Amino acid sequence: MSTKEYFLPRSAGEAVQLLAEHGPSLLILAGGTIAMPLINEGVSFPERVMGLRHAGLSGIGQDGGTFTIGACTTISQVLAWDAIPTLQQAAHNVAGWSIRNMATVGGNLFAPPPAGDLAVMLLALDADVKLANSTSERIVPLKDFYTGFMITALEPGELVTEIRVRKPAGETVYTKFGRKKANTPSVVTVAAHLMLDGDTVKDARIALGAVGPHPFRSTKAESALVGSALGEETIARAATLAAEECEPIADAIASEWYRRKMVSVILSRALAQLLN
Amino acid sequence: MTVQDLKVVGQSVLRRDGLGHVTGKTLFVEDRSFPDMLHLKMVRSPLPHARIRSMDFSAAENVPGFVRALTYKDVPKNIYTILCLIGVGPDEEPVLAEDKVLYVDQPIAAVIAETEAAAMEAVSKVRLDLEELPAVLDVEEALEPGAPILKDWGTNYFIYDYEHGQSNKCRKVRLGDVEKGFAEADLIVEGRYQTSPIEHAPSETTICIAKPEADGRLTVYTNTQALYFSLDNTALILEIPFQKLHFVGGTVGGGFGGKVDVITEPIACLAAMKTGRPVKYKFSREEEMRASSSRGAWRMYYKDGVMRDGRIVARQVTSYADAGAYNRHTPYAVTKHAANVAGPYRIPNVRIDAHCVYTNRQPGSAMRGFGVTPASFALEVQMDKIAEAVGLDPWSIRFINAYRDGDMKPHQKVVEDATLIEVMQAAAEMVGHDLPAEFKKMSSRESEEGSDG
Amino acid sequence: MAKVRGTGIAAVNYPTGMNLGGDPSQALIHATTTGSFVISLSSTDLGQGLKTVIAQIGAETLGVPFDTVWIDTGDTDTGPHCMGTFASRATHRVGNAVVQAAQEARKTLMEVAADELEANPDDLETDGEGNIRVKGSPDRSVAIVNVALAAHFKYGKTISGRGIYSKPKSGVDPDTGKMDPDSTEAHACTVAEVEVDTETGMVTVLSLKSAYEIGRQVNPELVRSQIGGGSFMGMAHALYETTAPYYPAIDHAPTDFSEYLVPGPAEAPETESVVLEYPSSTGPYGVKGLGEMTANSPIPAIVNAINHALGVRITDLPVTPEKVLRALEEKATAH
Amino acid sequence: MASTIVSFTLNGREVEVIAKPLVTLQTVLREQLGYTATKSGCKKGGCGSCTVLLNGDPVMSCLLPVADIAGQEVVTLEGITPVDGLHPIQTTFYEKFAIQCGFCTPGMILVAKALLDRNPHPSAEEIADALSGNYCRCTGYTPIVRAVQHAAQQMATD
Repeated sequence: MSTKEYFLPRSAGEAVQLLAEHGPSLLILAGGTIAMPLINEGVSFPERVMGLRHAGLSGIGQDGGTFTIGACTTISQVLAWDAIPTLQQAAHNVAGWSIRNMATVGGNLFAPPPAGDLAVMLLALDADVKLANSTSERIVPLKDFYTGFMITALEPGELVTEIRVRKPAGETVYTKFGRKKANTPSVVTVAAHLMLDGDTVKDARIALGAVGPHPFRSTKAESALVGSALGEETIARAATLAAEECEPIADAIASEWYRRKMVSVILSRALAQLLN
Repeated sequence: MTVQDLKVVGQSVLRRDGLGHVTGKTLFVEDRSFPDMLHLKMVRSPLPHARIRSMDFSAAENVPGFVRALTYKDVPKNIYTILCLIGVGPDEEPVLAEDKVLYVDQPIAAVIAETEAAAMEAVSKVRLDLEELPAVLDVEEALEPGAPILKDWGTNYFIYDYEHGQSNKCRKVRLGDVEKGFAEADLIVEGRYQTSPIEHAPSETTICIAKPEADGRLTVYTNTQALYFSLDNTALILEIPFQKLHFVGGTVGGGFGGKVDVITEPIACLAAMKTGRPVKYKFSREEEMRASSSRGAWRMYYKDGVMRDGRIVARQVTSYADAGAYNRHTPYAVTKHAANVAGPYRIPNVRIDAHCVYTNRQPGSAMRGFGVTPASFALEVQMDKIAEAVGLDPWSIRFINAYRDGDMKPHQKVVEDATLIEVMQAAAEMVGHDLPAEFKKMSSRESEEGSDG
Repeated sequence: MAKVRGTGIAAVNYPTGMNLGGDPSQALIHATTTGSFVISLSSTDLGQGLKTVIAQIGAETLGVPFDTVWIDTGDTDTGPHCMGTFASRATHRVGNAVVQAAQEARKTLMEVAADELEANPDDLETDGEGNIRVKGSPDRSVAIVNVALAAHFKYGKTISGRGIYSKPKSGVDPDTGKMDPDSTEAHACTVAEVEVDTETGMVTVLSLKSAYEIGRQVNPELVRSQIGGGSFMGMAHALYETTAPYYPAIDHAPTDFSEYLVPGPAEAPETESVVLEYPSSTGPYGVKGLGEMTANSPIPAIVNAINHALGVRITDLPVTPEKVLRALEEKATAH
Repeated sequence: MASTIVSFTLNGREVEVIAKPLVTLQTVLREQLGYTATKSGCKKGGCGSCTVLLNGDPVMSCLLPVADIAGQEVVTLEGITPVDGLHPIQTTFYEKFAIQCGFCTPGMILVAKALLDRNPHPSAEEIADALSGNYCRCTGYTPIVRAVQHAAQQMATD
């Protein structure tokens, strides 16, 4: 192990202090499921590492009408929390059991595609992210948190401390489509939240994963839905627009061509679940 | 001896190693550790085809725990071919790359360090100056004029039969007169089939630990599938007497053919000899997937002459095995393939041309089904195509052509122990497919036309 | 959502061993004075169960209980030469060597027992429970441990045996390919049933039903283990596995299990198999090789089932969902 | 190189180890304490051969800095093996031929134990889902799923 120091801060305050002290070269581990493989494999040789397991950032609480999910809450803890069933479903679709016991909600925001599926559901739920540095905190909508491939709105010295989400007012649906039934990398992940007034879509949030540099909202699909009656034609139009709008990755699991096709098929199927 | 007389054979006695497995007490290679053990990691090529201009170890040498590096200059007989033990030649694969690399992740230099982490860090600091060369990745493109030539002898294919004073560009199998068969056939059915390279993906990656002993010998703990094969090749590469080596193994965390190469032992032994200390060389999962050999990909072209009643009267197969950059076991797999690619069918006229072709990819080698798995895939999909062409169902086309004891196989071996008909009859019964009476009464023991029943 | 089903069959042969370079294996057996027998080898158990089936073959030939036969293998200082575990050869080759070694050891065992029982060796039999008795006179019996002790301390004899299996090396005729590369042929026929989602191209293997013929089963549960694992591997090869997802290009070569796609327990199809036994003339107790063949019939059976379901002819492995969709598009434009 | 002393409970006993920065539980178990039932198959959390139970939950010990688990409870396969005989899950893996090469077996058995501790009567689908992070190349998984089902029955009647 070439790492010279491993810090285990006992509070969020201590964590951001360490971050301020050591700057951006301090590697941050939450669950360790993204960074540890790179260290074990000899891809990354960090001199200083900070582990957040004991920084008091784990657990789910409530702040008025908002649920607060500590950044180091494990995926398994989310799976055991039943306030938002589609979020539970999304948690169940992350990796295998042992990884879910380690990986965290905050860490999942930094997983490069095709991973990072939980965030797709969080985007559809219009979640916010709380960021803290050694002097202040701020809240950023998750949709503005992602700014590029492996780039976020996080400023130097800042740490994600909390994910904030409200109980969905409308209907939600989530589908992670992979080539295996369990523990599968994503071909495309789809999450949607629709406010319906009768058949008419009043508001729509359509989030996609594994088909862009990061999880994102398909504004074109959303526009196609809002104001229209939710029916097969509307769904088909939204699905086509989402497929046009996405920028799928190509990897060992699926090509760009196949992922784009599946955006349309899987989004259509997901939205069709909300018919009637 | 009849089944009734057998007391132990035929009984499902519990596994001898079962208690060790379920308690975790089975000792795999990596479960042994020795004081003073060093770790070896490999500097590998980032490019599929390149000339090596220079290597610079100065930054690597400064990594705490660095012990030493090994290059091809340290390897006594650096160029080898694993099947030299059974007369296959010429030597063509470097243990460590010399002036060029032919595939991504080809080993170039070994780094020995006090810890695995130090070895990995030192590897990351070795600077390579490479000149990228055009790569050839497709087997048929590799055989075209103008393709970059990978082998010193000037071809991108293995030369067969040099031991007979011939230089054949493929393994040939000939039975009867295939052109006459095509001329007589009612129709011709052709097909192109392609398989993909596949990783053995054993749970336990390839590993060995070489340990110098007081008497000057080396004990090598290894998960090779073939102890003597590994021992003999290691001695030849190191140019040391065979009896200097003592190989210990026999317990392997999955092989599937991937541990028949002799890849870790020679360099680990060399490292142990140079340092006088035990040396562990274990593939990471990434090395197991990308650097260790794979099941090679195959491309096969079938051309069959078929009668309207379904009989195949002529079969021509042209196959290209993608050996990747080096021989490993592929020249031998091609021969096994050539003997079996016409399938378990009675076909009077057969022509097989099976090529072993080099490309700039990780070497193919042995894997479960060695040359026959791709053949079985291609020919059984082709059988369905023939069935459709003559308007028969998939069962009928196979029964009509099934080989029986006494038939002649394309490689001129008389068929014995045939039971193709019997397994098809049993499978049909399993799925409730009612076979016509003529197929139900067929037997592999009746080789004369029309004599059954 | 359109789901269609198809059925496909494939029938295959598989050769046992490969002796174009010579393919020998040796075994040594000796009795200890504790009543056990040790079989010394340098062969490798890859998980298929060689250490178990070789002990069974040794016990059978010696006529002694299975749990008195020990396998000492995996050491080139103590075990005689073995080519290795590959080519579906181990049970056949090593088994033959063990039979030969056990026969030699048994001969001395019976001679010493005959001296102890004051009988003719030809009149003796082993009871399979650790004793040697006079045929027809069960009360005239001696424990094998006592025979071993007597051989060592009283008669100065070793109860031991040497065995080798060696099929003459075959060459290949350069012009005709005439050769004799193997020792026998095993066979298999698989019927696969699949369901294909025509919108996603996803294939689900519903069932694999197979008949295998492997000469003689030494251990039926270990045979089932090979069949189960091998047919699953065949399914994985047919639908998922590749180190070059864009072959012949080398882009996106997988580096770990999140990129190298292999199915998991949720993908395991319903698998049923029957095993036929037509003992071979060359194998120990009629054995043929099994290990490799088990992956071979499921692959084309699954591909044929997909082609049957869709009315297309996909001929590239693995049959990914993308290839299914492209084949369907090609079919649609052709019509 | 600031090594620290970390103590935790291993198979019911207190252990204390000198831990280099970021050293994993896997490395400590295998190389410092000699508990080699915990295997090392990929070091990337992808194969499950290094599974241990942390406070009863299965985790990948290759990704877990040992410093993180100070004061917590770790159980390895050695810890569920009775002094005399086998755990019922070990028995069914052995008797139902749910093993081949044996390399994935420790991880499989520990995940099965964690599952049966929570859900004494899992369906085949639930077993498959629980085991989906554990890789086996030999068996095709079906014998393993069946062995877990048999173990569940066995443990219910015992």
